[in-house]
Amino acid sequence: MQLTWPILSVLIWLPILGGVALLVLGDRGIALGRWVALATTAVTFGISTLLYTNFDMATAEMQFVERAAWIPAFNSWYALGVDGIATPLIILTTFITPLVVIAAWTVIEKRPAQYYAAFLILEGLMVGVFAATDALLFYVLWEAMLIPMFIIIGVWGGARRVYATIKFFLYTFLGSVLMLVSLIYMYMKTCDAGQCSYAIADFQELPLALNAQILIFISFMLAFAVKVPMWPVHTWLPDAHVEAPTGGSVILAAIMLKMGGYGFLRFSLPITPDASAELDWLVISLSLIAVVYIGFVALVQQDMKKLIAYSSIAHMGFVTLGSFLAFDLLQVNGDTRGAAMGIDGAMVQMISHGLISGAMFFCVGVLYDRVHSREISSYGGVVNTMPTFAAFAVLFALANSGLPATSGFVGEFLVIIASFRADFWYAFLAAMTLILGAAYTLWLVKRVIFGAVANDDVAALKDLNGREFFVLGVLGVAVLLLGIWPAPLLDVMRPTVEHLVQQITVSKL
Amino acid sequence: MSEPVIANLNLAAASAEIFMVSAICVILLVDVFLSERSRWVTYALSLLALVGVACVTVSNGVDGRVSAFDGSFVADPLGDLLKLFAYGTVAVAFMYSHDYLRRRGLFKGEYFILGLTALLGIMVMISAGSLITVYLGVELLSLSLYAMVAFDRDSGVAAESAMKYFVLGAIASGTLLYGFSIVYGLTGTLQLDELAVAVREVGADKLGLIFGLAFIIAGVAFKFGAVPFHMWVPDVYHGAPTPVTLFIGTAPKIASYILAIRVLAEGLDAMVATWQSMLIALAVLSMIIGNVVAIAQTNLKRMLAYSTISHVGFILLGILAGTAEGYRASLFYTLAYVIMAIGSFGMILLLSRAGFEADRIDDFRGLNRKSPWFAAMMMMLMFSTAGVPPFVGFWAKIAVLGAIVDVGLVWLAAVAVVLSVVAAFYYLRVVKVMYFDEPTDSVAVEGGGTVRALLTLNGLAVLVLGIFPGALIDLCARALP
Amino acid sequence: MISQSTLLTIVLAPLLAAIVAGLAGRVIGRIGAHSVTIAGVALSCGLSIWVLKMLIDGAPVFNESVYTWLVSDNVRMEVGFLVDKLSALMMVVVTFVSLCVHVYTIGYMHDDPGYQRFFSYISLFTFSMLMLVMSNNFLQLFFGWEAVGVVSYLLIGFWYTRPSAIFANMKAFLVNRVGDFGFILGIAGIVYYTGSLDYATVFGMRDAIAANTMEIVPNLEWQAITVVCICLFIGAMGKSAQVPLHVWLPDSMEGPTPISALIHAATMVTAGIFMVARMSPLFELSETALSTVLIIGATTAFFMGLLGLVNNDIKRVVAYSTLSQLGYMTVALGVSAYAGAIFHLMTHAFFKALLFLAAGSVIIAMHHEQDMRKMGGLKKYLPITYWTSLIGSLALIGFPGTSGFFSKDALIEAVHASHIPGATYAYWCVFLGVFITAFYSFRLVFMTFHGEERFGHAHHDDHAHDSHGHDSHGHGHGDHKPHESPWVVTVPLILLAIPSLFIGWFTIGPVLFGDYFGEAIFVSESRDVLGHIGEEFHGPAGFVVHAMKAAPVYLALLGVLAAWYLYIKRPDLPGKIAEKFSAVYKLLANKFYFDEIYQAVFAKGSRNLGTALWRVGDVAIIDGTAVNGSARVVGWMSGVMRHLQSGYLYHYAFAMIIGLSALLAWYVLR
Amino acid sequence: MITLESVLMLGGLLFALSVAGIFINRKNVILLLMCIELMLLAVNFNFVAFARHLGDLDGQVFVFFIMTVAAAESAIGLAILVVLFRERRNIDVEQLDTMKG
Repeated sequence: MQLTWPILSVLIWLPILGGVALLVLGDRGIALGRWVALATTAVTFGISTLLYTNFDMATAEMQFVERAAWIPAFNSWYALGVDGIATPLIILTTFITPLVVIAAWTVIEKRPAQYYAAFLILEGLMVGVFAATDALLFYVLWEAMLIPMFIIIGVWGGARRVYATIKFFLYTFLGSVLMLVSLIYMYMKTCDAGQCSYAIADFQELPLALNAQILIFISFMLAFAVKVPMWPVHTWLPDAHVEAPTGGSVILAAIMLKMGGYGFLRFSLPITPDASAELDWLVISLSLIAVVYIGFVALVQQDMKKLIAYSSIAHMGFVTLGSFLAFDLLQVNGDTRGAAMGIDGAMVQMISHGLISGAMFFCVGVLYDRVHSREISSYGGVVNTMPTFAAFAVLFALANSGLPATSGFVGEFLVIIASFRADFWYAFLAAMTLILGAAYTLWLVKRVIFGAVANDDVAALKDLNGREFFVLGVLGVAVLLLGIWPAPLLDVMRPTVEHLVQQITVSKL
Repeated sequence: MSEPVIANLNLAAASAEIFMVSAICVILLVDVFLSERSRWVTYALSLLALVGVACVTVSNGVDGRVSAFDGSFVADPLGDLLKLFAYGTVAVAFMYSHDYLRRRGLFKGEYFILGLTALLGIMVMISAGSLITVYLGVELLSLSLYAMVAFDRDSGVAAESAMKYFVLGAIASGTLLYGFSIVYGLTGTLQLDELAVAVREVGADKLGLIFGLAFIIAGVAFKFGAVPFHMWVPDVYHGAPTPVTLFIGTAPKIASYILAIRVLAEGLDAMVATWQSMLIALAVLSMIIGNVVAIAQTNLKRMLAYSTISHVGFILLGILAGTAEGYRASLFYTLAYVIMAIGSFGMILLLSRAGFEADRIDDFRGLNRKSPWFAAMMMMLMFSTAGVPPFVGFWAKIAVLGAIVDVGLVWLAAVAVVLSVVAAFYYLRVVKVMYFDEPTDSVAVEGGGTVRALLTLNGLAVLVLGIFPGALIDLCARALP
Repeated sequence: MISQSTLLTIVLAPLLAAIVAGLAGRVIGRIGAHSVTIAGVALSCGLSIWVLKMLIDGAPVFNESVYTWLVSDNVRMEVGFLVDKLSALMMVVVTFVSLCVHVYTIGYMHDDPGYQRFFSYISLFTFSMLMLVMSNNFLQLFFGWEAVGVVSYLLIGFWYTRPSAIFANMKAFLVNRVGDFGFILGIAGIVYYTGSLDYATVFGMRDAIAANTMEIVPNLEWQAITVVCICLFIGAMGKSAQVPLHVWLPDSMEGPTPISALIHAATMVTAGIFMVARMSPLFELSETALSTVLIIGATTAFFMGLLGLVNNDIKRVVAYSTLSQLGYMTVALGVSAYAGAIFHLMTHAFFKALLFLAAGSVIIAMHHEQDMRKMGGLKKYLPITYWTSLIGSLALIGFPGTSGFFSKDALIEAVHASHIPGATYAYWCVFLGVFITAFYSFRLVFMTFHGEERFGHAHHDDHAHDSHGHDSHGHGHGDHKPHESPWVVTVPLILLAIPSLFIGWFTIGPVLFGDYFGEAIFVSESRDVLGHIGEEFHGPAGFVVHAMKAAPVYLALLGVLAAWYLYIKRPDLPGKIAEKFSAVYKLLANKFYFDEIYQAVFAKGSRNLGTALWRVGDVAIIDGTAVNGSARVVGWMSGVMRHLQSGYLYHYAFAMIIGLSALLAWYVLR
Repeated sequence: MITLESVLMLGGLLFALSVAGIFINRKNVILLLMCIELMLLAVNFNFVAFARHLGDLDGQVFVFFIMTVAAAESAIGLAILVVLFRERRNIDVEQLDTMKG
């Protein structure tokens, strides 16, 4: 049942206004400001749950649509709407941000007002990216997102923050500019067809020649692959994660990476189905490389955040793999059975990775706030002094290595099963994550959590305070719930995914 | 000459220019009799003159093409828009410069009077209907600028850059004229509208015409500051006193744009194929050289000079599309660019104190600590100039790209955007020093209320126009139907 | 009539107990912790027995889903229970042993700081194991499969300050993951061919799988069913520690003894056996798969037994015997004697748990000394422990009449009767295995309980104390005279001793040769070895008599004799033999160098590979060359280009002229 | 009889000369000013010749404007020159290189 008021606009603008309010309050008013930030994000989350409760699970149509004239000259609209793919991601966004705010409560001393403001504005933009149904609006928000993140990493980051943040900005910027050209090109195509439009839906209808499709696909792929990130355009991620403040890493891993996957599902697959069919081998092999190659790389990291960053890349490999199985299935079996499962898996993997990687970065943050070191070697035997924390850490570690009954398992399971349908070796390589994922995660746990107290820093550690306990607890519950009963999530996506599948099986030539 | 000449003078169309001339004369006379202390009168009068001329322009604005002086002078909506915009730019430039000039004892009448004459030159170019008028406008503008650059008599670099500017400018106008003469010889007319017809008769592929066109392009490119006719830009921007740099960096861009439109798009539109390919070369070169060399700069004024060169590349992209949409796009780009540039230079003026130019990038260290507000403004200006949404610079870019993609030059668009990534780097560097570095001194930001208010408006304009670009785009659309 | 709520109670009681003991451990204290968990397990144990009785009394098989986990692409993934006689039997075994272990733990972990945590873990384990055996679909099976793995991970590393322990638990988990890797591929294959995860549906469509072939390696056709079954069996190899994935089990002895008894002897490690028996309808369709199972099992049975001969750590000896017994079960599976495998599984569960707990009791008495060379003559100090472990050992070596005898003898018979490829090899392995088993079992008994007291002036082995600090015991450390453990320890021993002795008598008939399992297990006519043997089965007594005419029994006795000779009569000989055959001895002492090889190849290899990929691939090539390289190139270009701006007027002019002439040249002179 | 071509040739020649003068001369700025004058002269030749050839007055009118502007131009040029000399005490073109890069 649709709402009478523009819920999506509220979800976008409420946090942004909150951010502006914080800037106005400034650091002097931070005592109040914190509560403003918390209230805004909490309310936003509360509202976003209405998306789920009022969601019509029977249709693949866009829901809660809003449409207002924006740039008549380009016939571009302020058009919003969500379907089964966008809704979970939006809720994930609004779910994670309050936790980031809480986690930063007393930790950030340097210009806290700007810190919160950056995150609130970022939240609004991110929700907008998932909600935009107009390509130009999407692109504007997509790029605008970089600015707050650039500031967050650069101002509150670690020692090499400047290098990391400029690398992050230029990498992603370079990735996305070519997408802009493609969007303009398709806009011109729609003009030739008679009705100029930037609506994504119209792009999906637009007939395109194969070579044009391939060029467009490549430009899209560049943009999304950098965001995901896929091997070999992933090298910005470890640096960005390592240098970013805890909140930054969390948002980066939990949500920003998802935009790549979202882009593939929203743009690449439906707009350039034939090119995707031509080049799916490329995406699939890159994904499998990500799973295996990056798995090995993660194994030898000495820096906790780097290790988790690499594991993120490996896990996101499942997203891209699952998304592109459809075409291979069509070629191998002649039907698309399993395609939906692959995409389902990709989506679940995105949500679950959002929770788990976020949680793991929070865990690292908890340690970092106390010892101010990210080096694995400067820890050991944390469990002796922080039993509660250790319990959470082990839980999330196991979830990260895909333990059944945690969310980490669901996505990987679906993708592996679906990929077996396409090719035994896909499944084989993908399943390697069972071993590699467990290896690097548990080795991390062994070196950091278990063992005898390693040094005085560890001996002096205090266990979680209420704030940290709340953040990790909430995430832990979410991870378990999603693992024990993922059906609700799948039900939201089903119609959209099925529609997507039959959409990509019809050629545009 | 049988028919009465006065009849088709149609002075009304030129009333703005006439008003300007007389205003200038008055101010000139008044200024002579003013004591140093009451120099503000000149300032006030100049602003007054600008307001006045604005009123005149508005009051007899035209909604069609009206020609005067036997067609060697035209007034059209595009002209009115550009003139009004130029007035505004010059006014803002004056107001930004006010404090700076005072602090350095440069608060003399010359700056304002020369500024006004330059503006007059721009107006003449805007309304040019024949090659003669074009030439007069160009020279009126250039000569005033040469003088302006040198008007700080005690600055060696200023004099040097003035000399360079002068010599090169002279060569440029020489080439321009030579091109004119050839075209005139082959078509037998100087009137732009007749020229358009005549070129068709002669045949656009006539070698002589192309020969002349090459010279004209060289002249136009110089006024724009497009590679390889750009050499003056960095040195002049660098050497001139900041207010002058501010002036040169903004209003004349409008002139260059209209110069290209009048001569190429109106006069020689038949030869579009040829000058398109010529401009492509220039545009690509400008974007490459401008962006790449800007990276190596440590002086903000010089960096902005190179960034100007790269932006010129983008403006040319729109023009070379050779379509109404393209002209509209680069009009939009020009206006947007002027807004951003004037803001950036204004920021330098705001931060500069007696004995402190604030024209090195490092001078912006830790600005976010000293003044978060203006740091934010500068950040918005920088991101906008880099073409990052949601700021107006992005829409300028997208409009131009749309124009060239429309004429099938997708590869050119790709090159442009990739180079804009290179550009992003040096703008980011400014943001970096403002936000990520700690301030080296703790001197608070000086500067009067007007400047602060104006800069605030300027920064917000970049944002607001970025979120709602519709209005500005429609404005351009109405000027160039 | 079995109701869903009953089964849910059976499963959830231990889970709730675990949660309570785990989260509220501090609140409810030690007493609270063990009472709540024991109550939970006792409840599910009682209910399990009741369920089993119901089934035996002819209640229909229960097969329903509890809730839908998710539906994707029209594949319905559910959580549900399948309770037939097979799973019921497992439930009883699991809950009963678990109950004993719970009680035993009260004594064993008496003053360990992690008391509550420990109880929470073992209850959690019981829950996971029940989920595994009661599952009616592959998803839940895999869940239980991994869950028991995790609990075992947590329990092996229970004393997390001991480096050896936290190494062992990671090793255990990773090796198991290798198995799960195969397992999940098998499941994926099943979904591919049947489009379902539900046992019944899958078994119903098994011919569809059999009809397919797949090309894993180009132009090399494989039977789909074979691939699937072998993949599944790889999972079993991991859990049930079959060569070459056995390396984790000996190390898992780092965990507290109750765990070794419950998880690494009685229940978890037999999950693989159970699973293959469950999948009998599939395995029956692929002789290749069965032969693989057979050969792997036989190898494990014999060669892992050998290792028991030389080891001196009391727990590890038992561990190796477990390995070898698991091999026996696997062999049984290989020859399609699934019932035999389950039968041996059951008896083994009892007597092996018994042996472990007895060993634990000894260890308590010795103040956590595990080296048998420092024991001896304990018989008079620990009578109960002695007698119970003697019973256990007899059962283990298959002394006529004991439970182990029935299961093992039948098993060997079955192998003898089978004709599938590898059967002969397997037969000899299990046959000689009997001798070895007898030898090391009684070597243990003699070294521990008989002979001279080698602990006398028991200098407390310091390392033992520091490293075992966590469960150092309340016994006054002043007196070194070991004494019998408290009743909480001995009672479970006795409880387990009873079935170890007698259960064979009552169950062999129905379980092995009767139609006990019915639908649960499927054996194709051609390979029904048990049925074949069953033809001349006339009650347990007859079976004993018949066995007396066969070699194995005497082989066992020979083993006992040899052990007695070497360790009671001539204790000096073993050392001499070891010197004489030092090569063999070294090979055995180093467990065939499996660990060393794995360390070198997999652990080190993957670390090196990772470092190479990272340093070379990421840092050097992608980042160094491509990313920063292009940045550097741009920087370099700008450094060069800026020199064009020489500052000289005439250069500027020249540039303009060049530009102009270029335009002219290009457009005019061409 | 002087043909159009020859006059154009002369104009072109003068133009080329002036350009050459500008970038070959490295000594004196005054010379630059002269070269610029020469360049404008060359243009004037063209205009006059064409005007004569086409029998159209506009070209000659243009010439008058050019001459006027040329005067103003050289005035400003000399003014800048004076300032420059005040600052530097020399007017070498080679010395004008404080700004580069």
